[in-house]
Amino acid sequence: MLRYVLRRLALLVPMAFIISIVVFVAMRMIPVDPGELVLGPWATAEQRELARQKLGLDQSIPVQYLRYVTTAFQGDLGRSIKSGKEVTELIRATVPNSLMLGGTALALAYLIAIPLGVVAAVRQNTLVDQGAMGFALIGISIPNFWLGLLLVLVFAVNLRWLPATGSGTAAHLILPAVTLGLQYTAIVARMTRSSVLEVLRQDFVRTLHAKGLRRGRIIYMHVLKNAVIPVISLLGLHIGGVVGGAVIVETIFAWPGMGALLVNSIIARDYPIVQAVLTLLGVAVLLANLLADVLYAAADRRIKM
Amino acid sequence: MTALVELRGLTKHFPLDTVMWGTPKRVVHAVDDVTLDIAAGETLGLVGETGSGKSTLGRTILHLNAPTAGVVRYRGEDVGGLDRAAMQRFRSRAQIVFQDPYSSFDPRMTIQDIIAEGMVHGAHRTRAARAARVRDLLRTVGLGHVYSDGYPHQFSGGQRQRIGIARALAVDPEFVVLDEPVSALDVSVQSQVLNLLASLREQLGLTYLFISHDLSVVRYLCTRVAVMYLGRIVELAETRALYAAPRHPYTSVLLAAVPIADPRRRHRPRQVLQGEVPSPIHPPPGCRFHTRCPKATTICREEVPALAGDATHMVACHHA
Amino acid sequence: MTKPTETLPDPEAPWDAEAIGAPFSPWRDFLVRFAGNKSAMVGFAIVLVLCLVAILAPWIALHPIAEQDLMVSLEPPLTEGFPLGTDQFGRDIFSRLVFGARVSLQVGGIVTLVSMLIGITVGCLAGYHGGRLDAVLSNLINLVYGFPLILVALLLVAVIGPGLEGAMIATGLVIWAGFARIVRGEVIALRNREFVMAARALGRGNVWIIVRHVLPNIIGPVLVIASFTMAVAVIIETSLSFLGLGAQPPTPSWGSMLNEGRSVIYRAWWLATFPGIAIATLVLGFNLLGDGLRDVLDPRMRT
Amino acid sequence: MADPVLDVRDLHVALHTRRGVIHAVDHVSLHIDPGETLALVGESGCGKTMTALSVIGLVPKPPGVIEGGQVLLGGDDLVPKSDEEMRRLRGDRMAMVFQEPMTSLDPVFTIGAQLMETLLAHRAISRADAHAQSVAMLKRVQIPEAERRMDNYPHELSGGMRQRVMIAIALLCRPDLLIADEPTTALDVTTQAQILELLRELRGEFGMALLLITHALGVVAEMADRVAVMYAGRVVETAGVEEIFANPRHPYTKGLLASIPDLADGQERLATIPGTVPNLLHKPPGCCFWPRCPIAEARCRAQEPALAELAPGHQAACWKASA
Repeated sequence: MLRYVLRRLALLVPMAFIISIVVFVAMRMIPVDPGELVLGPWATAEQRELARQKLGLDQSIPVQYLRYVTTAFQGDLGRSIKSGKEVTELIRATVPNSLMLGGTALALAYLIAIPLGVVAAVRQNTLVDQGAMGFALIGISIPNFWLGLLLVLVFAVNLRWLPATGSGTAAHLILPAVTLGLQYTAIVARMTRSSVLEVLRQDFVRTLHAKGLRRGRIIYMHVLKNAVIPVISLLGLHIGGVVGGAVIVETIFAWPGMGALLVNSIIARDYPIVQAVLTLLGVAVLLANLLADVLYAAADRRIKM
Repeated sequence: MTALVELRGLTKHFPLDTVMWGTPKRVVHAVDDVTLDIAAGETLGLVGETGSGKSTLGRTILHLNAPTAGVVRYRGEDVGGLDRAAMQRFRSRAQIVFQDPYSSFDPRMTIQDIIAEGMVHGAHRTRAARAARVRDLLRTVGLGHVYSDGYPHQFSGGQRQRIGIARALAVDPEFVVLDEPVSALDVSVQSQVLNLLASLREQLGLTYLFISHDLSVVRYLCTRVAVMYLGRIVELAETRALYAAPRHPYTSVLLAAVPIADPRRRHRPRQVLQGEVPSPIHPPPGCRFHTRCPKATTICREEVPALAGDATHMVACHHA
Repeated sequence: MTKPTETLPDPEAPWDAEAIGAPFSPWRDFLVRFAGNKSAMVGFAIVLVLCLVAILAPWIALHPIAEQDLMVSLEPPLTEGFPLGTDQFGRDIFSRLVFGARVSLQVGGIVTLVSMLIGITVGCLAGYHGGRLDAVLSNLINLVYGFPLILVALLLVAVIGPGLEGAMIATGLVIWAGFARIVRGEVIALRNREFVMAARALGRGNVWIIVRHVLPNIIGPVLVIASFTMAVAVIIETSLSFLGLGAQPPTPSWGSMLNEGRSVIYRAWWLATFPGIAIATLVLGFNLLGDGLRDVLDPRMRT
Repeated sequence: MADPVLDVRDLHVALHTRRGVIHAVDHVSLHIDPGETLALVGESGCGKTMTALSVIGLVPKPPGVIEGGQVLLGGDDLVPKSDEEMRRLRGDRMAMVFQEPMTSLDPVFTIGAQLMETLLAHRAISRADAHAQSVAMLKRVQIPEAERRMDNYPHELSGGMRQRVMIAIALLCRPDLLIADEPTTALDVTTQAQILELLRELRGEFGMALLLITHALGVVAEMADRVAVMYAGRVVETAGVEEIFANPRHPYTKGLLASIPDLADGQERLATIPGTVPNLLHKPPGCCFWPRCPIAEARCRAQEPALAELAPGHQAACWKASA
């Protein structure tokens, strides 16, 4: 088990480098002159050249990349073109907010979705099932940016129960977390239901009945444990998805996280920030996938290392 | 006796892991160093338990799997070295019938298309000629009354197995590998298919390699029998000799384990083999049967016994 | 077939005609079951209607989409001439919605088609060929599959600037992995099926096997994924447009309409409501269609 | 003679499917005496598994409906019992072993947990006692290193070992009746011999009645005291094992016995039964075997024959057997 984790971690390092290279090279392909972005359109050619040198842009891309990586390892990701603030600082300020939002959304999703999916499967084709699956179908069909706007319209504008934007209190967290979490509640509930139904069809369930076990024990011990394993294996995908979804939800609710930082920086063409945030989010996704694989392997003893 | 098919040191290993570089760690030793001849006109039975590699051997003979090592010669020609055209000729001479009457057919093709699939050249260029030929073949296998534009799922297991035989016969083969052709069938239907196979052999002068785990069925149809254990042939003999006086300890226990459909003989003394077939991923060294063999000694654990004996009865055992 | 009546039974003929019954093709079987599946039919109806709307947009729309008239800005729904109201520039929301269907369906359709082709090719290559190529490709598929679409889309938009092209390329770059995964799995299963082995034994080559056996048998799962992919592609396009990084004015994407409506959400609820309903309906349509197809084609296939 | 352990009277089970009603168990009567082994023989789809499932109360509902008849276990009718009453009986007074040892155990629980939960479901004993009894039972079914095996997961065991575990689970509460549904069909011939040997030993030791479901006549000959042959949902012949092999009366039984190749010498041609097992959705009228029967006549196509006593303990349902 430990060896498996170590091997996966070792594989992660080159992949992280690949991501950083892709992002880095992509950023150099932006047709806009960063010198112009820093100094404005009226700067002279000499001034621009100076700025380019200061940013290290006069060197070849591999050299630039090496320099970027070495400074990055010293904790320096460069400075924002627009505000001049250190990128490291900007990111450090947003990471806790993003973690809190994403974590809450996912926790909410799994806590609601798994029981919902199990109940729907156990009472297949009843009103409960149809209601739960109708809800889930709507959940996967409503785009999160519209859901966010609707929630704002209802709970912030009309009912005035919750703040529309910003952060700081638990009340601020509710609307963004629900917006971000609903889609995954729906996905996980559907997954859980089909997984439970599949397990219920397997031969060993008949054995459990033949042994005279109570239905409750069969479903909540045996079937649930079997059914949850494939659902867990998708946790990594969902973390990745939440990382992506947060970009939009944070923008709507002006939640000071990495997603909002990314979108604002793209619009402002503040490429050092875009580069750093995209790379970091990419690595986060890789880590999430790794985490899910490890969880899956741990949960399912049948997977041989 | 002229050999139609000659196998020399035929070996097939399957990697279990797919790797981007390096060699896979776990390899299934499905078939290991098999040397034998199949004479024209004979029916060679190939028996063994799960994991013995008998099906893999059948498929490797037809080069449906490329062998890991060793050669297959058909009428003296190395099948592995055939060019495209020669391979095409080989394909129309050597055919196969599979076990599972459900996965043997493309569910999206009609019986007509399934049976005509192999009619790639020769007299069957037009659709009408193919349809007439399919009708003939269906009659040959005793399905003269069925619709040839039906789909496989509309037929019973026994009917499908007949369709599978018709598909193999469509190219006028001389040699047919029968891979557990009756194992999935009900007893009453099994005997119909066995009789059909026997009469086709007579009418068309076919040579069979008959793969089965059922020793009674093998005895009924085969002239010679090869017993496989974990990828190797342990005994090869004429049917009568093998059943009357098996020489390999594995063959003896295998025969003793077959339940006999005669209640008066139920109290006979019997030798029950302990344990189960080891994994073909890590086959035991030396004689592969030594882990379960009542006669095993030191030499069995160390040296691989060679298949030796006369033309009618060969055995691979240090103590035979 | 007729039942044997007077004579003793024909030894080969089954007693009842159904066992060798009338030809019943898989294609007809599919149509019958599709028509009997509620979710498939509802989804199909929604998608069909919205496709018709998109095709007939110029005849359905009441006003040119870019026609601005500040005299009628922010009119509520059911105003005369503007059934769903107007936006802050006085443009007719209904007409813009009708044309917006074109944007979403075009982007979704192109992305799905292209990624389907890529996905089938990669999936077939990996699954059919096996070995090292499969090891390389399946690692690539898993890496891409696990990656959030929107991040890749944002990276591309950051590079080539806002616009639908970037959105489409970005989505296509990632979304093919969904097809590839399913196709690879199906092809591996098919490759080991005995009918493929039989075709090879009969002397048929790889091209024949792929065209005649593999492709027809993976079309079902591919259709299911295509339907879900359309839903995802529509969401990605509208998301990017919503962020101002997709369709650029005056192209009437539902996403950008929502974005424009956002600033006046306190005064004019309808601006942010109708485009949202449109998006949700279209996405729901494709999801229902996908669910239905899955039930019809393979009840045990997972989402 | 003691009362039978199991007495099935005129049991009728139907499956209501979309394509029609399948009479899977069609007015079946059987009985098994204490310590006796009854083999229920037939080809695929003849209703033998459904008969067993209705005895143990596991007919899938829907689509299954028990339309009539009685299932008496020790004189007590099971058909009207509630789910909870049936649950208490299952695994305790009657137990079942299934065909597929590879998939019949829960893959994510240890062998030990799966043994112990059976005891804990039926007996008020401590976990320590349950553990001890489970280990003892594993030893009894000849699983080496039983103590250590308790912590294994099913995938770590071979098919034969898993079938031993299944048998151990079934016998934990010392049932009066063990139903074994094709217990060796999925196993290799050498493993099959081991499992049959084990069942023979345990049957003597525990004294339970055994309902053995199989399609293999060799297994029947080796294991059974009495035989009931099923065809298309009905019992067509029942007799003592020696009697039925020596003197089969129903043409189906005769055909079945003649069509098996055996290890004996000199079979030139196998006898066959023409045609195939009928689709239960479209059962022929009259005797369901007539389309395949070499001696069928007009009456067979019109009227269904009932089981008739031809000799003491030997019954067959055939118009032409009674003569």
